[in-house]
Amino acid sequence: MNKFLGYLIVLALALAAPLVIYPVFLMKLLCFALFASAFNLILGYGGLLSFGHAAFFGGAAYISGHALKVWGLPTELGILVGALSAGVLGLAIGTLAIRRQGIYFAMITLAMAQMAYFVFISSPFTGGENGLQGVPRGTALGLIDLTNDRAMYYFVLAICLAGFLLIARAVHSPFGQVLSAIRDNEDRARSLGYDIERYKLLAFVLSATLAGLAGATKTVVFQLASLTDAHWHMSGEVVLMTLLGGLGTIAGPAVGAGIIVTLQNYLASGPLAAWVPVVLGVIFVTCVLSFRRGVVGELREFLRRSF
Amino acid sequence: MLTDLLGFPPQVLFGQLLLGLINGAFYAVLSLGLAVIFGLLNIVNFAHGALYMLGAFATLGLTQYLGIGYWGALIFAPLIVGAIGVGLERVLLRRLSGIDHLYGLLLTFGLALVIEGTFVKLFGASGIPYPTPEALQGGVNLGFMFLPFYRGWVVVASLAVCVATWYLFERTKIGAYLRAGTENPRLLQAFGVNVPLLTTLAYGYGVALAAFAGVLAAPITQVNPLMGSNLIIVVFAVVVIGGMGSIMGAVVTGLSMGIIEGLTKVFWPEASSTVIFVVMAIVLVLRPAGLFGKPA
Amino acid sequence: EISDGVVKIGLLTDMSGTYSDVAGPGTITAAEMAIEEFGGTVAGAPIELVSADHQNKADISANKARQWGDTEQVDAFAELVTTSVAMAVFEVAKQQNKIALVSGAASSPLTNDACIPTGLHWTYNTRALGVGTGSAVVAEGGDSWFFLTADYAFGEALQNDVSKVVEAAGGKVLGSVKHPFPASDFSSFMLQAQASGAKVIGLANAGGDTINAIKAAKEFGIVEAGQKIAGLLVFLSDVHALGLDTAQGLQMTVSFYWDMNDETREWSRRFFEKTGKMPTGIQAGTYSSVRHYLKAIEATGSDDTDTVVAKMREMPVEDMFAHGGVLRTDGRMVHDMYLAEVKSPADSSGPWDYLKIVRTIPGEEAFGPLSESTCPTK
Amino acid sequence: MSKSDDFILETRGLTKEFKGFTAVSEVDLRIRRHTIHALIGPNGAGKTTVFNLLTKFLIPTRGSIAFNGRDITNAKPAEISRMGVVRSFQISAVFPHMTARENVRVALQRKLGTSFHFWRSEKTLHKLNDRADELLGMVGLERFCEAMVGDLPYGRKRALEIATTLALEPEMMLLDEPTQGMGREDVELITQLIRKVSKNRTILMVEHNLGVVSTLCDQITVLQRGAVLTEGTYAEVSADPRVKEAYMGKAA
Amino acid sequence: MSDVIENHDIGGQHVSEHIEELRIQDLHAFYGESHALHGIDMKVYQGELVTLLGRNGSGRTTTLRSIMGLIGHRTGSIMLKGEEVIHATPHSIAHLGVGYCPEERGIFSRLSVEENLMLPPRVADGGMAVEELYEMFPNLAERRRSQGTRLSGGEQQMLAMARILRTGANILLLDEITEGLAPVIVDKLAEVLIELKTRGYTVVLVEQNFRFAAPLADRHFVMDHGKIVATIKADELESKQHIFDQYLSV
Ligand SMILES: Nc1ncnc2c1ncn2[C@@H]1O[C@H](COP(=O)(O)OP(=O)(O)OP(=O)(O)O)[C@@H](O)[C@H]1O
Ligand SMILES: Nc1ncnc2c1ncn2[C@@H]1O[C@H](COP(=O)(O)OP(=O)(O)OP(=O)(O)O)[C@@H](O)[C@H]1O
Ligand SMILES: [Mg+2]
Ligand SMILES: [Mg+2]
Repeated sequence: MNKFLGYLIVLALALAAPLVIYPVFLMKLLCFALFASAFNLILGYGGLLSFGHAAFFGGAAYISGHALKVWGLPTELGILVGALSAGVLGLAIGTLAIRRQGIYFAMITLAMAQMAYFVFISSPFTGGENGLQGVPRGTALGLIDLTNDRAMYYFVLAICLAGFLLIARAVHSPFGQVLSAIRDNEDRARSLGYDIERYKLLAFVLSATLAGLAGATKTVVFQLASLTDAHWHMSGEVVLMTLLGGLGTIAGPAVGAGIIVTLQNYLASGPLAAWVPVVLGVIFVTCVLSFRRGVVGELREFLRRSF
Repeated sequence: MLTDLLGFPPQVLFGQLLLGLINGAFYAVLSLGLAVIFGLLNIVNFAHGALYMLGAFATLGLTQYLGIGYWGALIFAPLIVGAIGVGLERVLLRRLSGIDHLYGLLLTFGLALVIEGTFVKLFGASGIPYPTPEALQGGVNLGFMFLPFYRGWVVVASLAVCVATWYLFERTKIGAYLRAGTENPRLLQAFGVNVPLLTTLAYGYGVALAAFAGVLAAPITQVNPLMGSNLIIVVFAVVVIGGMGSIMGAVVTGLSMGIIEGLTKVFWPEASSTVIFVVMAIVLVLRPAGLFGKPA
Repeated sequence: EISDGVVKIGLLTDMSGTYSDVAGPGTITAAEMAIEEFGGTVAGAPIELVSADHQNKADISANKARQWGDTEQVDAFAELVTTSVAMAVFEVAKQQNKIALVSGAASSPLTNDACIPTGLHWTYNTRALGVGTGSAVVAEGGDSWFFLTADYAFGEALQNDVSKVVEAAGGKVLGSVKHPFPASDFSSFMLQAQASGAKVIGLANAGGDTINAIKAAKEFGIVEAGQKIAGLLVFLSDVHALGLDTAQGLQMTVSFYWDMNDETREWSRRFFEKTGKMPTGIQAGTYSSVRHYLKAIEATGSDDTDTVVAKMREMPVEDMFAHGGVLRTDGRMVHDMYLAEVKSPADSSGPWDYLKIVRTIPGEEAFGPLSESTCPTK
Repeated sequence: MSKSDDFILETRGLTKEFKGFTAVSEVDLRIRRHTIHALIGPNGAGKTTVFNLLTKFLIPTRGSIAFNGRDITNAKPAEISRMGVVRSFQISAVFPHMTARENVRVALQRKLGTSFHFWRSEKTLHKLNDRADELLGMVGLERFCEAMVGDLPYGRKRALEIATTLALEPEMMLLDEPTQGMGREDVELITQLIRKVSKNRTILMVEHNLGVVSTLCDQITVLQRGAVLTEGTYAEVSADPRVKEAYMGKAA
Repeated sequence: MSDVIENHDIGGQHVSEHIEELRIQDLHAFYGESHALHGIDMKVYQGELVTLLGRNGSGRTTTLRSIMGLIGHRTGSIMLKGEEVIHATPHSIAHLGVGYCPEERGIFSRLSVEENLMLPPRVADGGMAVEELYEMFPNLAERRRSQGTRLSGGEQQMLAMARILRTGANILLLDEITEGLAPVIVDKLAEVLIELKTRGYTVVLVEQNFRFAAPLADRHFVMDHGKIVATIKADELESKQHIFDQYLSV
């Protein structure tokens, strides 16, 4: 009951937020929150550290950007195409990577993502270093004009909420149960008759698709897809967001994304502008040393202990 | 005619192979350091590139402020940076022992941001020149290419360091401790081995190797705060191809990746920064533990 | 008539990356110096400067610019080093109808296919660089070229523009090699350039890449062996980093050099006092663009975009950076460029005394006539 | 089909070589339906290796394996598990970050056929709770249904492992040293449990505890250096001087 | 239990056995927040073989790990050969002459069998020679070049035991060493332990296999819920059978 109330409050805040805070910033935050949550699905619940998620985020950004700008697809369809193609890319990369574990899995995904990056940097349709600019926002359902930031915000909010709900459901589903069993003890899960590669692959593809959804949505918001989205730093950043917020918690990655995006945004124009990397570095070091469970994880632990 | 066949004179090919070997020597020393650190601390040392950069800056500082030239720096810079490494290990990394290596990666990632960011702020991003030591200026014409003496020296010095390290780790008792310590440090300690000290020294050694590469690089590239930030991920791939923690793997792969990269620069230059990852993906699919890694 | 009662300029630059020396914090100082000249107010309203680090990323720039425009009443965006950033901000400026004063980015497409009515390209462009260095080198007999090109839009634009100039002057382009950006080791590319047998090796790159390429050329005895290196985009700070020993003899096209006349010396001395460095062309160009923008506001008493842009076009650009500069309808600010050569250590009197101006390239020659521009809104 | 040759599992010439070392050589194993069959032998005789071959964790160098007359030599681990052959591990195998009930439920869940359904609620699994608790009760873990398994003592984990295995209702169970590391009382518990679950099932076990072997097993195969030394009932085998010398020592 | 222990009480033959090799007082140990040992008191004399008996989870392994310094959080006092080691590091404890054979065997997979055997540094004189050990465990000799974890379960157990016999340690902490071993090997191990006793080694044995432990031990400490609940001398086995029944059966 309490939980339900909590969700209601969060929802109300989300609905009211653009009245107070700059909507484009909020949309960016939402997109990264979705990206980090999608990533958490594979790291936090699947136990697999992917170091190549930028390929899905960036890939979907480019493809939906192209679909909207060149093919002139309606906005919803463009986003969908982007997300699905990220899923397909996830299937391809996942099939190769999923048989490996730990640091090797991380490295294969990184390698594949680097190759994808190479494709992006050298294909003409991405605009290379300049990025794919001027992607039209279009309309939602052919009715609502999305060039209005408020309208765009609610559109993004709806997409991201759907994404979060799907993730939350997947974690607490029959599939989620098997997934956590696999993370705990692969050999045992296999001996119980589970074809663990297929479960991991499904998780990976889901995660890739949702990461793609985030990337595609971001393209529409900023009307731009760039190499930043596909660069390995982005893969690193999403790991950091997830860890900072709290690995394997539902709300954690979103909170982590919120913190990082906010920091980047506000530090860039303050007196600390030139120190952004240093400040982020210091935050990560302290985070790893002193609150490893992440913000949400530590909070939960604190509540657990004090009540 | 070979030229017609290849589309360029064969001298270019030889030249590129030699250059590849020289670059490979850097990869070898850097990945060796990473491999040592991963081997014992189970930490993917993302700060390696930053420490390599510190090695180059130490060289510069030694020369500018203490009047210690290149040859002195070859000894002192690794010692200084190694000492910094020891400090980092004692104060920060130590506290991560026994937890998922993900956190080590993160911590060192953060450290790299801090170190590089600070140096950019202090010294700017375009770098500071460092002269080639007098004794090694000039070069020799090999017929197919002009080989600067300094580059030749880089290969010799790197190989010597690699062989010494390999011997230390694979043929001495310390090596056995290191390998055992990778797996179960607590138990090794219960047998009477001072594992914390071993860990600290191993990290210091790995860092010193990075700094050594930094000294070697200083006269070639600029002494630049960002010189390590893009290298790290390639070196990282080299270690994985060789097999995480394998000393031999790091050295052999380092050299061969240099050569492969050199060849790619002839045939498809734009792909030269990607080719290592292609090799890595292929290797990992065929040999999951890397070329020299032992499967778990 | 000043909207929101304040004139606000948003300066986006690379504060910590590859371009932080050629642009970076120095451009903020330069803009501040322009504002100081007005005593901090224009047309009765205070002038405010906000700045941010765009980290050379198009998305960060677009995001920041959009936010400034939407929520902080910024009237003009300034500096915008690197092409992708300039293009991304153009997109925002077009939508919000704001002015974009580009002094950092170099690609000539900014006033051609990618132009916008309110995007003003100030300092230089790849064509001007090509005309200066390219034609000068060909004139000296360097008639066969091989390019080392950074593998991104700017490198390509630079190579294209220079190739045109070289070919027009009767030279030949023998080939090119695209190198990844950024690259740390150029020895292998140098070897390919050497094998091509071209008389001139053109460096179609910038910043750290150019520095490293020049170093590699020296190391491998390329110049001794008879080939010439042409740095196509070299900044004063690059020369400073390379040292005269390595850089001497290098020809380069610059939009500005501190030691040209009393005016430039006076301004640069003040700049040096604040930053400890002599200004680059980008930094001087930022000063000039901001100053001209403010002058137009002063003249019209309005900060309305269209009014101001019209006024800026109408008035010639007169300051220590440019004399009689003309702002064309495609956004190009046409002014003289200079062909310079790096002094030998013996000729230099000390730090920052690096260049000798060889030739003044008239604006029209450097930037070409308006008729050549492919800007659709010109 | 006559009762006597109703063999559920048969191997022919089963051989496994590791880089020049033959761990299992030419083993012909025939396990009769609805019996408890033990595999014993000195350390390093190849028992675990045979197990791994039967459960497909290793690929045989030579030889064939048939289950219910079907050739399963090249089947995958998950496949044979679905056919009804389930193993336990020598070192306890549980899902430490799940509760005991969830551990068992993971095994029960497979039959629902919804394990790939990521859009369905976990609550659809609650209908399996009764059966899970019943199974936990059978192994004496009724008090630990809600406990996180990682915190359970060793013996309890072994018991849980058996409960999980039973949940699959396997036709055949392969148990590798099920009583290893257990106190006397736990050994007793597990022995009774195995007897209880052996009804309508076939069990193949590796065990060093001769007390357990003698009370439980109908048939015993003794391995030595990878090959079958002898076969028979406990009485027959323990009377064999070669077995005494190689394996049992004073215990027999 | 009285503090004065007569010679016959401790089953040894020499007066030197009055020397306290190990004295534990009020030892508490914690895994994170969970309290595993609740105040252990015990003494072991030189040349003595004692066992720790108890149900699964009663804290026997934890006791050995605490002595070895492997439990992060512990309080109380542990004296080894007259030295306080409650705050000492594991490696300095080992150098007092302590050998530890862990429950999970701890064979290093990246080392060969022989390297595993040679790994622990010598901590005192008088360790067994490698040849002697190979004779004792012929399986190991045969597989000496194999990777450590390629050994069968029982072989790994043999290796874990053999490796500490080489180091010269004369206080042995042995955790379930007969686990997974064929009865013949178990017999052999019993002989080894008897031999070690005659050489004056001090042994603390954690064992499930009571049949194995009973004839070897001088005293038995019965543990339950992280405490020592009874101490039984070898000659009291029958008279105190009820204690075993109470704490070791269901
Ligand atoms: N992967 C492997 N590579 C090389 N040798 C192996 C491998 N696995 C097992 N062996 C060897 O094969 C032999 C048989 O091992 P196995 O584990 O089957 O023995 P076991 O009968 O189960 O013994 P225990 O009772 O000690 O568990 C042993 O000598 C072992 O060292
Ligand atoms: N690593 C650990 N983390 C948390 N609790 C632990 C850990 N190891 C043991 N425990 C707990 O400490 C208590 C004592 O365990 P210990 O391993 O010492 O028992 P034991 O008598 O050796 O039993 P066993 O026969 O299972 O080895 C048990 O309740 C156990 O669950
Ligand atoms: Mg076995
Ligand atoms: Mg125990």
